[in-house]
Amino acid sequence: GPQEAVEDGAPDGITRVKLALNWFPEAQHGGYYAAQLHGYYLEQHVEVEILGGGPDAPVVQRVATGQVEFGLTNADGVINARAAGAPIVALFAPYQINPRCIVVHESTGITRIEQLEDLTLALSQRPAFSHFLRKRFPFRNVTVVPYHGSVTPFLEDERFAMQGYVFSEPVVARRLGADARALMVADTGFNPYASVLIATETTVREHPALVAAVVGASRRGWSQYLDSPLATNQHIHSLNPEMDMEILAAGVELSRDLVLDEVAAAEGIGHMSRQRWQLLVEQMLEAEVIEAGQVQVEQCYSLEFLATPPSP
Amino acid sequence: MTRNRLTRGAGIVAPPMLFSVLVVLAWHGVVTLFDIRPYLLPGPMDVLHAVSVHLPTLIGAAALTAQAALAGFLLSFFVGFLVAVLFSQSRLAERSLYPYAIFLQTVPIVAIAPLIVLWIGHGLAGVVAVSFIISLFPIIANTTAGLTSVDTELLDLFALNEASRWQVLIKLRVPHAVPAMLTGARISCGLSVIGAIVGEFFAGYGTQDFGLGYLIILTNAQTKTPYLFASVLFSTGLGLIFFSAVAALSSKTLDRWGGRDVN
Amino acid sequence: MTRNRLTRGAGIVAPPMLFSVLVVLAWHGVVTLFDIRPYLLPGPMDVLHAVSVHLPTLIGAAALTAQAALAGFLLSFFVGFLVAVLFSQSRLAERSLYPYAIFLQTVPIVAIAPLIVLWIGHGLAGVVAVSFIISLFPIIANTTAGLTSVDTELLDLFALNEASRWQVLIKLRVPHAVPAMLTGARISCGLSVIGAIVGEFFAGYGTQDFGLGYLIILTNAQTKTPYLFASVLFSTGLGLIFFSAVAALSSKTLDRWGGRDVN
Amino acid sequence: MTADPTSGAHVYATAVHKRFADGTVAVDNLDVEVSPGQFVALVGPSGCGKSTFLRLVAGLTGISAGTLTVDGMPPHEARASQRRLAYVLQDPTLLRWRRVRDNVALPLELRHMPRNDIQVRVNDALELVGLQDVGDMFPRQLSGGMRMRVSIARALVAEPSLLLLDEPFAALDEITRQRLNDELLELWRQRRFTCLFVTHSVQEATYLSQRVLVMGPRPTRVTAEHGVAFDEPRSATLRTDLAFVRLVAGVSRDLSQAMEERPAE
Amino acid sequence: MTADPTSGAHVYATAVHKRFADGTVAVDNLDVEVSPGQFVALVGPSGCGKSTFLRLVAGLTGISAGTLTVDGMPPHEARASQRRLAYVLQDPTLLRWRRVRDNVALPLELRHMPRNDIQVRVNDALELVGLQDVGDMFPRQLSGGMRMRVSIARALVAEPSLLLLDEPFAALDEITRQRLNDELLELWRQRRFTCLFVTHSVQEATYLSQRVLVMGPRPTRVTAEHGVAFDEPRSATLRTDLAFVRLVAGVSRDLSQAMEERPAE
Ligand SMILES: Nc1ncnc2c1ncn2[C@@H]1O[C@H](COP(=O)(O)OP(=O)(O)OP(=O)(O)O)[C@@H](O)[C@H]1O
Ligand SMILES: Nc1ncnc2c1ncn2[C@@H]1O[C@H](COP(=O)(O)OP(=O)(O)OP(=O)(O)O)[C@@H](O)[C@H]1O
Ligand SMILES: [Mg+2]
Ligand SMILES: [Mg+2]
Repeated sequence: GPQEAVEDGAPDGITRVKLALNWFPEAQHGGYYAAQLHGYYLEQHVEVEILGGGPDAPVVQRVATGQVEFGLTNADGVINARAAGAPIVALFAPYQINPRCIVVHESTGITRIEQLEDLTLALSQRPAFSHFLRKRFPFRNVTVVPYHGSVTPFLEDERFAMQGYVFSEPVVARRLGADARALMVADTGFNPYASVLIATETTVREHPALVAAVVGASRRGWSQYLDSPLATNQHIHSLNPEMDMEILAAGVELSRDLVLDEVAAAEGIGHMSRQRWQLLVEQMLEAEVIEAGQVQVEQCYSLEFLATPPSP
Repeated sequence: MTRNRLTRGAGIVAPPMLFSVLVVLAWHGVVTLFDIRPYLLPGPMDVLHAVSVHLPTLIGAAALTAQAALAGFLLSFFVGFLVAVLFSQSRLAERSLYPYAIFLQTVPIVAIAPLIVLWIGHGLAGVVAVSFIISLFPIIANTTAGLTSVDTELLDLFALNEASRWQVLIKLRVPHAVPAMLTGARISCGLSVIGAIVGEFFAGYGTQDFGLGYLIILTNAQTKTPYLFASVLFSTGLGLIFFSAVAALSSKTLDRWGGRDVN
Repeated sequence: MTRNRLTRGAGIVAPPMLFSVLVVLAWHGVVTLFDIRPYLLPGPMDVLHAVSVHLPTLIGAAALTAQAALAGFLLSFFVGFLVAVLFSQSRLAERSLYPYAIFLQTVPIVAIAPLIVLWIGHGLAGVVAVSFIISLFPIIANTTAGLTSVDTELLDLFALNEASRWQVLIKLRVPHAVPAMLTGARISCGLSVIGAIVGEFFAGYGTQDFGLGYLIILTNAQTKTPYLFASVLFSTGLGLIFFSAVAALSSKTLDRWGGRDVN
Repeated sequence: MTADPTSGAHVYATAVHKRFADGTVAVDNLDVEVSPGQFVALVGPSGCGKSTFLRLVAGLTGISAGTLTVDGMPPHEARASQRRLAYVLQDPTLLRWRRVRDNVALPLELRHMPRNDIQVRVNDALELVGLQDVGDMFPRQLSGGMRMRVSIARALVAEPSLLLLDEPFAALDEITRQRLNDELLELWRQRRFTCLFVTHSVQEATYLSQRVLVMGPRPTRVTAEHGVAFDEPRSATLRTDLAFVRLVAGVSRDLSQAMEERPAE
Repeated sequence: MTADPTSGAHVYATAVHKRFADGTVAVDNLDVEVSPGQFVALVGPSGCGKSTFLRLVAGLTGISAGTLTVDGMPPHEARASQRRLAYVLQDPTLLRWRRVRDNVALPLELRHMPRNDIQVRVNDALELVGLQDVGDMFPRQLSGGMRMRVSIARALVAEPSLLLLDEPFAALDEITRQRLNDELLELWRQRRFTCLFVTHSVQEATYLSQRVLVMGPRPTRVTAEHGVAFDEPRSATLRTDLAFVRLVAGVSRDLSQAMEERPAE
């Protein structure tokens, strides 16, 4: 209950924690901002300071070293961290469907990732999905080049494809007049949870009430955000003025489908399952991103705090 | 006198200005002629427009970046100077430590970002640290070269007077190295700006504040290319201001070192 | 004689080696003592292990990066030299063009990556271009300083002999600038390595080949920190090799410029 | 006045005034005329402005007022015409990265003379100054006097029509100095270049020149002048000639008087 | 031998040999002893090794064989003891970023003398060499002779017990030179430092010193020696003294002989 959250004993009875984002504030962080903006964290006697990230923000390391109590990363990030020996635990996974996509020109006629051929594909070597795709699919006559955040080369070349987030790159490209089509990576079967809330094993073990409070409030926040995002989007826009309201609105629209799939409808937002973690670990083994024996599936996540559905 | 100085000032400023105008015209011409898309290479008018629309944002961001870059530059100047002094005093220290200086020069910031954040923290301090790391080496290399290239005759003079190592350093090597140090500073001041921007890529400043690094990443991600170029223009502007400051300081100082008969 | 040279060689190499051993021990000590996690700062044994496991990959990547860095360095050396010559010949050119040199120095590569890729293409050429852009400025700054700091007495001597501008350049300014150019090269050779790595972040080499930049991004994203540090170690190794080559060339060349009585 | 490239240059100065950027006036109201092929020696107190005058004649620095021409042209134009100028600066001014031989070769190299010709001439010049054995050394391996001799050799290879020498032999022992005096006179006799020779040795000035100009303290001008009309060719015996000794004494007296006029710094 | 800091240093050299890195042997089998407080002049052909010998005595470079001591110690140790050394190098060797005044002050500054004392001494030294008016100028604003005088002033402020002078007055006019000769003698009479004086003027060597050493061509050694025993204090009239003129002639003869022994380069 809320009383337990006071355990850290700040004089005003409020526990102050930090949450490190994996990117500059945007729609994929909306639920957390909504929880903050609408006072859901404070209701639990927790004050959450949300720290913006950037391209090279070392979120996992900051959480692992205790600089921040909570952070956001994707499920494959959690597995990478565990493989490296960092005691990171996933607590809450709003995005059931990973927003990753491959953007192609509609004129190519390509509708599935398996069909990618005879083109240039900008793919970052960072995320695990790129390794999975390259292992899994033949990609005949595809030149893989690094991806560096801009859709410019895509606009210039009909035979250019690139990775993206479904609510970012395709939207930007379309706005600039391109016939962008997003092919969901999740459709290939590689579907890590995204924008996952993480903490260390120590935090989970020693401050379960705090964790429960944060997870619960975040869950409420996501639910609220998907229902009426306007206030939160305005807040995000004020923090990240270069993220305009239009893109944020589009982001919420798309996020609804990615967050509220059937499982979430049944089990509540942010639900995780052993099967999906197990599958992901196997896929990452297949992609040779991790090695056998490095990761115990059960240690990657905790369902403990998702047991009770959030109060409405 | 004042009049004269003014006209001379104009004589110095005018031709580069004129050249800039030509460059801008050529740029405009190329963009128009080849019908280059603004998202690829915006024309000068597009960039100007972006500047005018986002002026307060750009100025605020540039101010913050400038602050970090200046701190990084000053830090690298002082630390680099001290390291160079150490190198000039001991070939052993030089041989032993140069590899670590090269390590700092060749390490991709992304690789040591977690360590910087861990030890120095997010926000201004982290950004300054990156700016420092990136702008350190030229100061070390140039100052060391300056400190160790003293004429043997002058060293003899000091030896004759039984000058201590310290005196040789303070009264001979350092003054002799001043021109070389200033050349190092010319290189480092620009690097400190790019260093601050790179630092902002991962360290940021906190919730509300942001510098040019943020603008560059965000405008790039959204392919707001005119705005991106406006941000880059501001970063170059910072570099120019820093450079001009160092150059002005140089020409003032160097009068003493190699002033010439103006006839 | 040979014997003597050998022992002297040992005397030069041994102390820095010893110091490195100390550094490695201290590193090991710190990591062990404070129980620093390998994903944050791997200990030397972790890194060594990563090196041994991934040695062929690391060597292949380093070879590719070295190739790009070398090309970038040579290009920046020649272009920087030409630009510096232009600057030394005309204050007007210097004043008009320096801002553009500073632009190249302060522009974040991410901002111009699309242009580089468009004009130069992906693959080696693009990587070389980035390495070139990043390592250009120190050559310009140092060479210009060297070319313009000639003693007035020597300039008088050439004027007396009615030397042409070209002769003053070739027979006076350039030889006089050699030491300064070498200092610039010392700075640039390290920058060319980091430039190639950054270039690989943006341009890559194609589907199958990869350099250290790729390894660094990959291992960083996957929190394979020991492997990341192994890659960084190789990048520093490249920097050291380049630096040593330039230094060896320097000491050979500079004999002629300021050789000293070895007594 | 048209220039005859085979004979010496004509130097003409009236009311020449030189003021440096810092306000120091080095030369004031100086009048000197040197006919083509004349050998003129300049003596005067340290710091009076002798070097400055040579620099003006060489066109290395400009006059602040007055008229100064070489062959009827402003000095820098005369230098640029086909008439050749050589100048032994007060300091050796050698290129430290060039061997002695290549330092001496410099003026010829700058004139694009063929390599083989250069080599012959350089060897002759080095022999003239007694340095044939050190052609392959670097300047830093030489003594002060040897460096100065390299500088002299470099001036002589140029075969100038106007030769300016600023205390060229001050760093040499008396015997070498004497020998070089005679070599210089011999060269002058053969080639009849115009020669302006600054020295602190009144004896040397008298021995070498056709006219000795005595210059006063800064701001300098010519305070006395002595014609020197001994038989040519001169030789060492002249030094013990009574007329010579008297003339030297006369010049010395004028020099001391010049120095007393206003105290030199 | 223990050193008395109030009197001059004792210089002792036997079988001294100096070979440079490039193989040049500058000094070979040189024997010289200079008693404390003695004034010894060295003359010899250009490039013979005079400067090299002074550098050895100053401990600026090491001997290759033989024995060389100053007050019984190796030269660099003697320099480091409380005995003071001053050395007027053949070139002025001034710091170009320091004004004349601050260049002269350097040895005293290095000795941590209080500012006010420095100022007084520097002014005196500048006056001695006739440069009181240019104290605030930079070296590049001076003439060659003036620069050399700054260097002399810098040596004299140091109040040395061993003074080495390498052609200090070569760049000066005869009158200034004479005056500085007398000032130097006067200082020496007052302070009785040991003095090694290299010059190309045999007259100057004889006028100033108690002994004149004639050195042979490279590799150099002492080929002749003349005691100079005129009454003290000496003055300008000595120069016309018959005994003096004879002695000068004798030294000159020895010098020419020395040069003929082996041809100087
Ligand atoms: N660049 C300069 N700036 C200011 N003053 C100068 C400059 N060059 C020379 N002077 C001054 O001009 C005067 C004459 O100098 P100059 O070199 O012509 O003397 P000099 O007659 O050659 O003396 P010396 O016999 O000592 O060589 C000196 O007082 C000197 O201080
Ligand atoms: N660093 C050096 N390396 C090689 N040889 C040198 C070096 N310094 C001097 N020498 C040689 O040693 C010889 C003596 O030089 P030193 O300077 O002692 O002559 P000096 O008697 O002072 O002549 P001068 O009267 O011309 O000044 C010369 O032949 C010179 O070439
Ligand atoms: Mg002069
Ligand atoms: Mg000498």
